[in-house]
Amino acid sequence: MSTAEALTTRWRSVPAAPVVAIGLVFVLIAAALLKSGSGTITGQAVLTGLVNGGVYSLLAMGLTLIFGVLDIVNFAHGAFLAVALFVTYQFVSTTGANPYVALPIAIAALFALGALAQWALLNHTMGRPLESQLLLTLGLSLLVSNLLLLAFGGDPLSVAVAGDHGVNVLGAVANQTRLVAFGGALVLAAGLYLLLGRTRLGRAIRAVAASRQGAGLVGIDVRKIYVLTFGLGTACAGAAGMLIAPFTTITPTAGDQFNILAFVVVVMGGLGNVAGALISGIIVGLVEQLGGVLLTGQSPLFGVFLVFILILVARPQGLFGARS
Amino acid sequence: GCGGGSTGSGNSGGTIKIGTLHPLTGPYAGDGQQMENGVKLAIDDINAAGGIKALDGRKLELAGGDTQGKPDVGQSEAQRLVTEGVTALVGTYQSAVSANVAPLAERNKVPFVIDISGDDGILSHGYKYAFRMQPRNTVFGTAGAKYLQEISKAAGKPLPKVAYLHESTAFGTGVFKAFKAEAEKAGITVDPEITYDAASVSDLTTQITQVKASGAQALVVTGYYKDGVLAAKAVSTVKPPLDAVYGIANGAFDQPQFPTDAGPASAGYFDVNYHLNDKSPEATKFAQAYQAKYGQPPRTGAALAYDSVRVIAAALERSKSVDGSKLRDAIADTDLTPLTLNDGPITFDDKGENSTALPALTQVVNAKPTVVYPAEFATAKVTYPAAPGA
Amino acid sequence: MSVLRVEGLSKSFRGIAALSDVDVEVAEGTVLGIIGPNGAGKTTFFNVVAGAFKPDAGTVTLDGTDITGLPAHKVARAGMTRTFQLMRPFATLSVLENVAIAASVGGGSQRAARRRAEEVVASVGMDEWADTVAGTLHTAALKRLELARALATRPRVLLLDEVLAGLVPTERQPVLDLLAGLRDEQGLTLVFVEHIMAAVMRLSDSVVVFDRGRVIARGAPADVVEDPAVVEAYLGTGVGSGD
Amino acid sequence: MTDGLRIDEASAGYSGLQILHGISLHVDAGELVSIVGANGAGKSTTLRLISGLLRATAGTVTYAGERIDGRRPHEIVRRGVVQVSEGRDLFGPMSVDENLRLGAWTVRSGVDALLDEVYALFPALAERRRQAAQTMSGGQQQMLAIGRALMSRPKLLMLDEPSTGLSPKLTWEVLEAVRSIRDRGVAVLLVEQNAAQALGISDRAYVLESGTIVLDGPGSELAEDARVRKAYLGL
Amino acid sequence: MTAVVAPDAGAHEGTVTRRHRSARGTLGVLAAVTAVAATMPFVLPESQQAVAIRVLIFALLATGWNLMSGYGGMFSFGNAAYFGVGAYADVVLLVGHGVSPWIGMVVGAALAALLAVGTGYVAFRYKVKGAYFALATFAIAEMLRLLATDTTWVNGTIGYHVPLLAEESWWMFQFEANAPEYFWIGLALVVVAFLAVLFYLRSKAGRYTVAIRDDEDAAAALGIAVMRYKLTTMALAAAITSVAGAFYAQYYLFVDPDIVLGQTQSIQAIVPAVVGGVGTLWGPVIGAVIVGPLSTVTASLLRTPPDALSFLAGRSGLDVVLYAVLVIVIVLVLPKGLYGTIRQFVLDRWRSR
Ligand SMILES: Nc1ncnc2c1ncn2[C@@H]1O[C@H](COP(=O)(O)OP(=O)(O)OP(=O)(O)O)[C@@H](O)[C@H]1O
Ligand SMILES: Nc1ncnc2c1ncn2[C@@H]1O[C@H](COP(=O)(O)OP(=O)(O)OP(=O)(O)O)[C@@H](O)[C@H]1O
Ligand SMILES: [Mg+2]
Ligand SMILES: [Mg+2]
Repeated sequence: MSTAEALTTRWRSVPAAPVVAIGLVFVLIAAALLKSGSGTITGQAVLTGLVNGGVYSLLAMGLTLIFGVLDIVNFAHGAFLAVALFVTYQFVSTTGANPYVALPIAIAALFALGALAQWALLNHTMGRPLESQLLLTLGLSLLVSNLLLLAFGGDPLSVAVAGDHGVNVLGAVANQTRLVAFGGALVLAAGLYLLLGRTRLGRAIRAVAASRQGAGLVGIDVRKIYVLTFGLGTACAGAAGMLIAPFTTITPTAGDQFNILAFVVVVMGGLGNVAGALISGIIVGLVEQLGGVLLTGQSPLFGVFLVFILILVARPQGLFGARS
Repeated sequence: GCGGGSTGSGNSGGTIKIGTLHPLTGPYAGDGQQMENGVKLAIDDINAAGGIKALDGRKLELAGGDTQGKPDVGQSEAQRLVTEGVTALVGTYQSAVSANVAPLAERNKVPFVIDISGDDGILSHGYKYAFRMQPRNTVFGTAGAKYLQEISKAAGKPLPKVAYLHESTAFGTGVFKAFKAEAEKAGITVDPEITYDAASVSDLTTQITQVKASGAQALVVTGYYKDGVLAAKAVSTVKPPLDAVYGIANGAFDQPQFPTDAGPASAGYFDVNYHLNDKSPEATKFAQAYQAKYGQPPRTGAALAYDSVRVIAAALERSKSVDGSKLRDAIADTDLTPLTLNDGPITFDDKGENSTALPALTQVVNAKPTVVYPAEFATAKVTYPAAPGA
Repeated sequence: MSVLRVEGLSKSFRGIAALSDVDVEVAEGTVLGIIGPNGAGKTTFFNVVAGAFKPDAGTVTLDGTDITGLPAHKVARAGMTRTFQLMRPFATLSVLENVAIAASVGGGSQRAARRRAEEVVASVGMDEWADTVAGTLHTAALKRLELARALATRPRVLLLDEVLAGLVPTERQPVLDLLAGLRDEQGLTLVFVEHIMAAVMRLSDSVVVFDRGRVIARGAPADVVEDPAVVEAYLGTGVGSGD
Repeated sequence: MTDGLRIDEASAGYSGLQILHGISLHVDAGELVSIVGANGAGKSTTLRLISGLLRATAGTVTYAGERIDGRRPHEIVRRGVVQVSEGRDLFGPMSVDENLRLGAWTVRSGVDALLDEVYALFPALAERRRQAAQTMSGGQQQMLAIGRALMSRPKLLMLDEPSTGLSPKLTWEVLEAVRSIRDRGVAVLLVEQNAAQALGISDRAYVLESGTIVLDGPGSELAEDARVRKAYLGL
Repeated sequence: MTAVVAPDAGAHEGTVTRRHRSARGTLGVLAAVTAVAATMPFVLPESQQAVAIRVLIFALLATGWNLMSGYGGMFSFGNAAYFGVGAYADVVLLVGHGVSPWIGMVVGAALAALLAVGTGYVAFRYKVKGAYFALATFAIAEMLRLLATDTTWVNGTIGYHVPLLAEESWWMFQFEANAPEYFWIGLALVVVAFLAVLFYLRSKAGRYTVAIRDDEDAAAALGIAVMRYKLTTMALAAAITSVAGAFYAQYYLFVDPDIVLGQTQSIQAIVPAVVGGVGTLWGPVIGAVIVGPLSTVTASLLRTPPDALSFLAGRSGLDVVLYAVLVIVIVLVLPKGLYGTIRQFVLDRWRSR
């Protein structure tokens, strides 16, 4: 008994969870192949899943900084995403330029917005329990999306990229704009990974996450780091918003749909873990698409939540969570 | 706490309040505001024409309520309006909200004219005070199958098989079931049936690939605006060999901005929906007035809301009373030509359904959804087959 | 006869052994002192014996019953209660409430538990803090609270993890007297981990020395402190004892 | 006088509860000063007041002639006043090396040399550069906390009970280290429950009683004072 | 060497003490508040009755959430699951089998408790905690919603209409629209829930619950069966929440998956508790009284704005903006919720005299 138990403990401590998760994806692929009897459909589901998953990770990336590092349950993330959509829309409709030109603008604008929100509001609730910040960001989310409603009205808007066509990838197709967004997710993940791991700011952010008081005692301006981190996290929503604008219907509540999914991705990947967010975003995308093929008549989200709970049971700290 | 809340202040002179319940905030705010505008326009027009003549020219007054798209908010707003003495209610856009308001109207004996809400179930409980202007979901499904069979046959390319893609709630499922029953009668196989969750969907490429793999000649789509656009984009990416993409009660394919949002590939898209009767001078006048006042073209929802107020006003003329039960009886006898497509003047059956409401078939022609069928209402010819993107 | 018997106990974290093959026995009504360098595995020993962690190997026998791997609350109910090195009060509750909760665990009415709590609080000299919210106490009071809570469960064996750490010398004395009283008057069996050698020398009937998860010496206190291995690993050649 | 730390008539406390009642003390450059007192006397509160973790409700704290009360912790650290707190406040998941480098947050040059100095002072840390701080034993964590504080080249180092939970051997080593730190010209404000040992190495000391300073004087003199011996040394 | 004051060891000053409030005092206040509240149907204008009912539903929801998350430390973001189970049990039994809603309420409470125990057991068994637990509860609620959506024997997305009766009936829990009975029943349910929480907290199980919240390991080390009491607490909280669901169904007469199992209910369980004060008995009730009318107040304020603000009239979205601003201000100004902050303030005053 003792050896068996020792074995399981050791097995659980090896990064086996990602392996299991990837195994699960393969099982799903096999099942989808059997169910649909079509390689084309399954191939398309995998590609779409990957690409959509990229979008989810894109959104989760900023959230994992804010939620995972600052411990703020930011319900306004989706609303910030909508702001980025409208910034892009406004830019394109006034200049007529290619939407991708708006990328730096969206990033800068959202960084400013996030930093402002942290500085003016959230910094005053530092150290308060989870739920009061949750309520604050909930209020912020309502505020932002209804200000957008006042400014732009409730009608759906869109931003088109000229000549956006399907690209053939091994028999499956995906739109260029979606592939660009997927690429953006990879770049952003790499960027954040390097930022957190290699830069002075990154070290300060991790230090603040590990011990706020300790960070103050080595001379880090904790509030400034909060403002910068929240700004950065929101800037990620800015990048995400611009990148998904070409294939999204733009409304003041467009971001809400992604909010919860982004939280699921963050928790699944382990709080504050950028790489975890990337991988679990992709897992969520794949489960959603393959689940759609497998469970006809059931919402694919059911499968996503089921997988989420299974992962939590197997690894209560998320797939890549390091905290004990 | 007694029934008949409207009898109190109503009869004794002053304005007659019309309560509206629309989603003015939240995800459906765009449509909700259009419908609210439709109500305002109707009230203005009626007041300008001298108010309710049978009641000494008393004027109508709007008492607005915002449902925020939430059923419980809708109901408590309705409760508030009723106790503030509204004579009738108009609303609500979403079926779940209407389903919440209908029993309240019933218990308070306040007539409730549903401008938009398609779910069959709302009026299946024997309510006496609820009436519906738009064709209900099963009517859409049935008409949709009929039209599709007729136009494909007329074009000499009868359909053996169609694929059906619909959102998974009661709306999509209801329309689908009615369509399938009718289509199978006409010898059309409906396969595969593919569903999606409209609230969370962000891409329909896989689903359209399933359609392509199935070899169906046409694709029928029932859903909301956002997912309708997603479907169109997926069709243009996957390029399934289809004779037609055919919406039924689709929230997107008949909308003026749909061709812009979906791009040139949207050309030729069909939709079976309620629609302004473009051949009626009244409807044209309405559209111009709306455009002049609100700076954008009206959607059919605005017209249905406009007509709802007209129905109430006309009933007031006949009932000569704001008493709920008398007004209700008068509404039940409505005989009024609507601005939307119809098979005759508005006629409410014993369930309160407008039995003459007629779905139109529109097609995107020159980047504009245009009525193409039935022929007597058409302003353009049906193009069939209409391979998407062609 | 020994009331607590631990045999062949091993526990590792991520493949690194924190305890390897540890045997310990404590006779009823005696005090066993456990000493050893920082990181030697003393707290881990308590954690495993008291059910916070499951051992990889080995057995724990309390009063003849095998309690190996029982969850913490069952160990406590079997008659062995532990305190924590880093104090863990129920921070939002008052001292009396903290103790009353412990006193009510074995059963009986809440009224009775409260009465017992008052007695215990008095017996550890905390009357004046009875209504103080535990989260605002200072170190000395917290240490006493840990002790009071453990005592309130009426244990037969008490596991104490550094109850004297952080106390000024004058505060240590009364606590030591209290502990000696528990043994001498109530016949309690105590196992305590402590770095303050004066206390270990004074209170222990026997001493076990841990180093890197193993027992490197055991015996009477006076003999153990003479052991060169203990001096080398633990006491050092400097001033040594705490005061 | 003006180049050291000075507290004048300062009061402070927690949420409506006053702990310090108008205390005054000073630590001059290069001095090793101890604060002794019973548990709960307010020793940690005093250090928290200086390091900016707590605000004064009355009185002033000055350092190098400049008011520092009301400033936030990082601003005080930047002036060279650094605290090793009772709870240590290490960056748990980060490695020893990272913890130490973060200690040098305010120092932009010569970090590697500083690091070598700290590793030389605490060889046990040098053996565990890559280990996560939270997996280290109590004593090693204490060394790390002190080492991290030294990385900022403090002018005034405040230590809150550095020997708590340490083995006798380590206690001795740590107090030795404190003395050598002072010998390198760093002023030290030490709070220690082993009052006898603390007074033994201190230049001067204060006795804190219920939030009030009741005695002060050279360490060796206080160690001989009958009242101190009885009340704090347990002799 | 200067001796300022002679050392005087042993004097302890400045400790935070906790007053023991007697249950009798709380009961007295409760009785008074209930008596005043019971007159509401006569005092409030009829148009505000629906708002008063909303306050009661919020109070029930928040009381349940507060027990579990505030006192129990198990942060739930999925109380819609229990709310929905209560609502569904009620309507399925009533519409499908003609069972009295009162019985449905009890059955619903039992089912919700069972659900809580089942999911709680798995979560705690596998040490799912904190944010992870919160999102797990959310996922469970969402899965239930999606299940209900796709399950035909609970009518899928169509949901249930509670059939209207020809006449009022206590047994079938139906009265005329806006009848005061609805308010009184709701009020009675809130009072019962309040008392249930009050007496639970004073019981052994309740004390253990708070201890476990403060420190789970320490509680276990004292012999407290942590799992059992966490589950008991969850079960009671779930039962209270499910009663809110059943009441909702009977008042609004319509139930569908989005309405009763949707995210909104989970959020509505949290907001009043936070606004009023988490982990306090009165907080959720006070919070409900504030939050319940808030959106109506802002909406009517803008419907008939004061002259200075008339340019704002009729712009949709503005009422929600105002509501959002108020929520933000409340959170910023009242760190511990209204009740919690006031209590803290009074205690501080009292302490520093
Ligand atoms: N949860 C854990 N995960 C990983 N390693 C652990 C864990 N708990 C303890 N250890 C390791 O086990 C060893 C023994 O630790 P333990 O806390 O038992 O030491 P100790 O003898 O009580 O030391 P101290 O006197 O400093 O309290 C240490 O090296 C420690 O890093
Ligand atoms: N967060 C807090 N809230 C309320 N009171 C506190 C808080 N922290 C400390 N106290 C109280 O303040 C007083 C002084 O505490 P402080 O930590 O300064 O004492 P100390 O002299 O360092 O003693 P020790 O370190 O031995 O506990 C004590 O009575 C303590 O109970
Ligand atoms: Mg230890
Ligand atoms: Mg201290």
